[in-house]
Amino acid sequence: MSLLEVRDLRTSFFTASGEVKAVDGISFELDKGKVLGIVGESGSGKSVTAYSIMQILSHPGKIVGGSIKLDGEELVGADRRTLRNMRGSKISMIFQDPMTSLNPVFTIGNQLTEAILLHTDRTRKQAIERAIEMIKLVGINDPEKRLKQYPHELSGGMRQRIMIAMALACEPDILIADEPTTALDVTIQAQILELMQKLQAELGMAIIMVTHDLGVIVTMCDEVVVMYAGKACEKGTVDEIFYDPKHEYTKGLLRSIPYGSKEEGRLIPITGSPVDMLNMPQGCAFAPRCDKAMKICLKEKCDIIPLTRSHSAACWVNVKVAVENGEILPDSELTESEFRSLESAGDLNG
Amino acid sequence: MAKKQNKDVLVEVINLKEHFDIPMGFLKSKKLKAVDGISFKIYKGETLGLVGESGCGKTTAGRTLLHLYEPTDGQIFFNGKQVVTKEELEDFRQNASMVFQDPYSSLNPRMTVGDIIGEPLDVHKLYTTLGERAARIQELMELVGLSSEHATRYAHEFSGGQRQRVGIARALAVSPQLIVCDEPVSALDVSIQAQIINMFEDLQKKLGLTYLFIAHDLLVVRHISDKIAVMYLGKIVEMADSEEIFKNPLHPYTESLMSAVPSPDPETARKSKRIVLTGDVPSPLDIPSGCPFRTRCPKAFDRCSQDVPYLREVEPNHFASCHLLD
Amino acid sequence: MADKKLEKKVKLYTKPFSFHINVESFIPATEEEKRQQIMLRESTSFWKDGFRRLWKNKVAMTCVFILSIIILSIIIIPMVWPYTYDDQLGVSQGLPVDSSYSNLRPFEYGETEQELIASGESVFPHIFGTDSAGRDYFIRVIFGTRVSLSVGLFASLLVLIIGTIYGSIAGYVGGKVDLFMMRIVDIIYSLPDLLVIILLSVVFNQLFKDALSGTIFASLGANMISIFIVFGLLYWVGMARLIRGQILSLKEQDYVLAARSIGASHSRIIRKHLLPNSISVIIISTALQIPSAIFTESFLSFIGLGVAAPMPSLGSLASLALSGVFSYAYRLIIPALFISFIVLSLNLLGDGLRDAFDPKMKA
Amino acid sequence: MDSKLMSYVIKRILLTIVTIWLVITITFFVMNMIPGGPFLSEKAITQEVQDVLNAKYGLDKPLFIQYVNYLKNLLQFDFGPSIKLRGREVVDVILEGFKVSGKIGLMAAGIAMVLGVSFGSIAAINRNKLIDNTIMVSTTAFVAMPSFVIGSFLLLAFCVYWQILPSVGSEPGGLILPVIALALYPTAYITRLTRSSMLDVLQQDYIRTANAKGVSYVLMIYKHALKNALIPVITYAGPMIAYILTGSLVVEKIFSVPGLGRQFINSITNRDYPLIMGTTIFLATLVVLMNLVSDLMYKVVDPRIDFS
Repeated sequence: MSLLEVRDLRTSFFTASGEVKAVDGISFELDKGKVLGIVGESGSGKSVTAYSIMQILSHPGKIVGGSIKLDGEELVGADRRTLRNMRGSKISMIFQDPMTSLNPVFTIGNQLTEAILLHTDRTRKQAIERAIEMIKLVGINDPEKRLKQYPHELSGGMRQRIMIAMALACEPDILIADEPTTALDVTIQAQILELMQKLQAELGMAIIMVTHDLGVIVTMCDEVVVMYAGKACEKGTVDEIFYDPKHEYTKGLLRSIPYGSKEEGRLIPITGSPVDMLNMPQGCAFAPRCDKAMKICLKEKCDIIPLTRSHSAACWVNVKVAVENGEILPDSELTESEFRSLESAGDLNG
Repeated sequence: MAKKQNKDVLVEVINLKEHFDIPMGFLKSKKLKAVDGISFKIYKGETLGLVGESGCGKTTAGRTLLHLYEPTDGQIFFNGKQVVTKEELEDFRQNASMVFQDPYSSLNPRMTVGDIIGEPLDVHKLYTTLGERAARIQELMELVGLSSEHATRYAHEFSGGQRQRVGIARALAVSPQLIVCDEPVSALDVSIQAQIINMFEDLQKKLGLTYLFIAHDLLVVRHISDKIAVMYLGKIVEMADSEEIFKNPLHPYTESLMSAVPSPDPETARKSKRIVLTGDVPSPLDIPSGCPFRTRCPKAFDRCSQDVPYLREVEPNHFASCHLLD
Repeated sequence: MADKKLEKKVKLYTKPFSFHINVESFIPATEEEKRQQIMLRESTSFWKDGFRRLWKNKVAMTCVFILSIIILSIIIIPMVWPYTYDDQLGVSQGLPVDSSYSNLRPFEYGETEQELIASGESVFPHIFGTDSAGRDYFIRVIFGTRVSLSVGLFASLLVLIIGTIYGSIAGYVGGKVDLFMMRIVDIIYSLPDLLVIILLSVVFNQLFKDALSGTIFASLGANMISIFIVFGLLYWVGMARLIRGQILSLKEQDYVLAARSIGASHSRIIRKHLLPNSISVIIISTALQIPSAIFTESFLSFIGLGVAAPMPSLGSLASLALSGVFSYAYRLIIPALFISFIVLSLNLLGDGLRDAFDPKMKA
Repeated sequence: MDSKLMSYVIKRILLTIVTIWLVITITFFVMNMIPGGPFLSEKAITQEVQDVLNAKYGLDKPLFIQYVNYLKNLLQFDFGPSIKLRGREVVDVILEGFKVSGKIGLMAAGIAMVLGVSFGSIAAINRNKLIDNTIMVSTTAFVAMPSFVIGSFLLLAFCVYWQILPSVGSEPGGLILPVIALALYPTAYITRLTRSSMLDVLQQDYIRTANAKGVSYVLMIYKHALKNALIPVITYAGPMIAYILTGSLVVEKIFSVPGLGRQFINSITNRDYPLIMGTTIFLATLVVLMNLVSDLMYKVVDPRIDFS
């Protein structure tokens, strides 16, 4: 059993102009000690997925379906107390903007000890000791002095370190990092990424890394979910996604970024504009921008189809290729038992 | 490509300084040395990439170059001439323009796209009839890949990438020789960035444009620039051809800056060794003595806190300012 | 660089266990078909969008309706009404005062009117009765509303003009000029405005009493003039601060920098960029200024520093009614309700305008 | 306290002193524009008496000297004698009235703060629910009613219609209605202010952080949100005092409370100029000082403030 199992999660925002399906049926698992990356462009629903797991969606957002299981325990529809005990102790979260994510009117010490006091039996004194320990752990000097400082007295990088210290103070099983380095400069980003890697190795928690930066994904993650318009269009290991992408969007994305070598010549961009979430196309959301779009792509959404044990993609092109290779017959029907037998087929494990 | 000797210099900046007075409390003020003595040349039809972290003065340098700020010290030569009189400034404005970072705040929300693109034409009276104006706007919109029927729409109806195209069309309206691009793709989604980068490259070829390309994304800068200057706390610490600077970084800051960028290629990422700088960029209000980088430099030694290093030609066409290179 | 080994292993499973595929569906889609999937939303201008939002706002539209009715009434009714606000019924030259006209309750008539009715003639009713001096109370309320509203309107205009000019100069010029100008504003801002108004009204009242007699301003009264002067002197600071803040933040916008980089003149930047983008803030705050001016006028009239008798304003009507409140409560209730309704409608309309045209702006 | 804060405080105090000086100066010179000057009653008196009085009060001296003398006297809390209330010093009249008015004002301000913050938080937490809508509708109504309207309605309801409370302030229980009348508007205003600032705060990233930490809802509201939300409310404390002072003018008139407000209105009607001057300066100073206090409190409560 996976540490975290997300099944067909659906989250919508009910705005004045209509329902926005920010997350529209996404599934993934996270195992102990692994790092899962969720990558996507602005508005793809990657952050909303993260907030949905924590169930800290802001007003008109609501989980409308699906299941989130932590250690087998269902979180969707769980009561307030269960969720509160989960947040900050089993799953912690850090955010994009360390400037605004700390409460400006309380000291660092106050905010650091808060979660410790809430989730453990430590006394105030012990909590302060733990806070000092955490500040040292995230590589900030002078911990006693920091406890008395206010967030605005620290630099951006230090604030993000404090956020990490706060998130890890209760030794959570999972750390969700929502664009943790986007607001920081590259040299500070490198510091934070290195810190996260070091802490992951030491403490062994699983991480969900939400980001738009493919470089960050490569640096940090074992597995990746690529999101587009609220759906997962591809899932797989980092190597599978980066060396053998099976969704046209992923392929386009990888083609369009500069790798920093002069030989690469012209970039090959994805044409068109990001999808308008209020005016979603009928078929595949990426179809209007896709070079290989087929008639079916415009009419019907493709389900996410497993390709190997760890790799799956939601793209009709794969189906077309399979049909052409005779791996699948048009109008063929598979029974459930046939499907299961296929799934256990040995050639997948090799 | 023609040899260096044959190339014309379009922009030459010598020892440019831009200091701001920041009021601190009662009747006191501090000097913010945003740009503190930088010199560079940009050749016609080439791109100079200006990189550095936030607060290093790259944006200020670009704006001062366009005479949006009065320089505190130093000279700016454009086509070999300095801009002094009002007429010269008027003329300069028709030869140099700017593209901005934020495609949202750089377009006036109360103006139609057509009027935004047409504004430089209005200001410099570059048409005689309204029909001429409309035709030019249409031409510009097609040049940046916008449908001309969008001219009557407002900026908020477009996506970020399209808005940035509008911003570029506006910059092109005066048929400039130089365009200062201030982080023009950093606010855009990854899939849109490539569209805009390609467009900059195409336009450069087509119209013979010269760019000062300001950015913090090293991979983008490397892709688009012929030459790169790295800034740290108001000073250029290293400058060379872009391939040269990436293959053979001389300044410890450039080295760590480049290793800090996470590579989007798993193999490269596994192979590369990161140099992680400690500490934060000092405030530009409190620049360290001697070499400004010494507080974070892994190789700093005694001399760095005493002497200020100067940018000098360490290798042919490769400039750096570091005591280690003496 | 593709991993060929992986490629070979690709085997396709379908999650739905049955699978019907028409090979026809794998024909590439045309560009035209792809384009049809994207719809550009309907083009809207800022004003069209704002007015549509306002139109949808039921509360704001109700306020517009109420205010229109009030404005129409105060224009038309005094023209057609048989009584006037200073007409003392029962008082005529050379005859003893007919006290039966004083303090009539609603729809009561004076003695001579009753005689007329008895003789079969129709007499226009006193809907709200009459006041202690025998004046028709309905027309006094209508006229009082007219006075209160006009004071609110003109005072706000005055505030708008002075505040906008001062604020935009300070904001646009910036630097030391701004610093100096805003110090003055700070000082005026921290003066307790009503106290200063009272003080100035007391003095101006004395000063203008003689100067005004015989001019058209006489009927307005020295107090009214003082109120305007005082508004002009004091109330603009709020507006000036707001406009300055707006101009300062607009000045920092990239599109203003863009205009400067093009070489646009100051006047062009102000005309094309700063004004159009601050106009909604100006309109909204003016709309919210009117009720506060009405507030102040009625307050001054209530403590006896407002309009000069016999001219009524809603505040002075309430003030006069206070002494007879135990017998004629409705005379207090009517103007009080009127003023509350007007101020409430204007406030809600201002809120509606803000929601429609500048959702970011907060009170 | 760091030097930036110090220099801000000094700057702010200097500005306050300048403002108070300005109030005094304006008051003095404006009042002297009245024909005959403010220190003499209008009653016809003989020239000799006039001269004697002028000499006695120093009114025969040039205006500037009179001004300097007036300032000197003010520094010793000497506002001169009243010209209508024979034999009484203006200071005494003011202080006597202020005892009553201050009591009412303080009670009203306290009630407004407590109720306003509570109602505002309740409304914000239950946003768009029935309780929020009820609170918003009623506060909108109260904000739209001038103090004299509120006062009049209270008088009509409690004294005329139900006859359960006295209509005169000097009777026992007579201060209940004036306090309510004074507190209603600031209560409504603070409610709205608290609500909007609370809603604003609830959308901030740090609230999300607190939520992600597993902080309970109650703690999130009362620890993380309220302290931030109260910062703008503090800035209203100064204007509120000003409102309550001016509001007391009409409320004291309506309920015949023997306070400073009624005294002030009487002095206007009686043209008791020294009393008008004294009261204006006294009240204005009070308001300006309150503004100073709320301004400084604002800066101290919010650790983010940059004093440059």
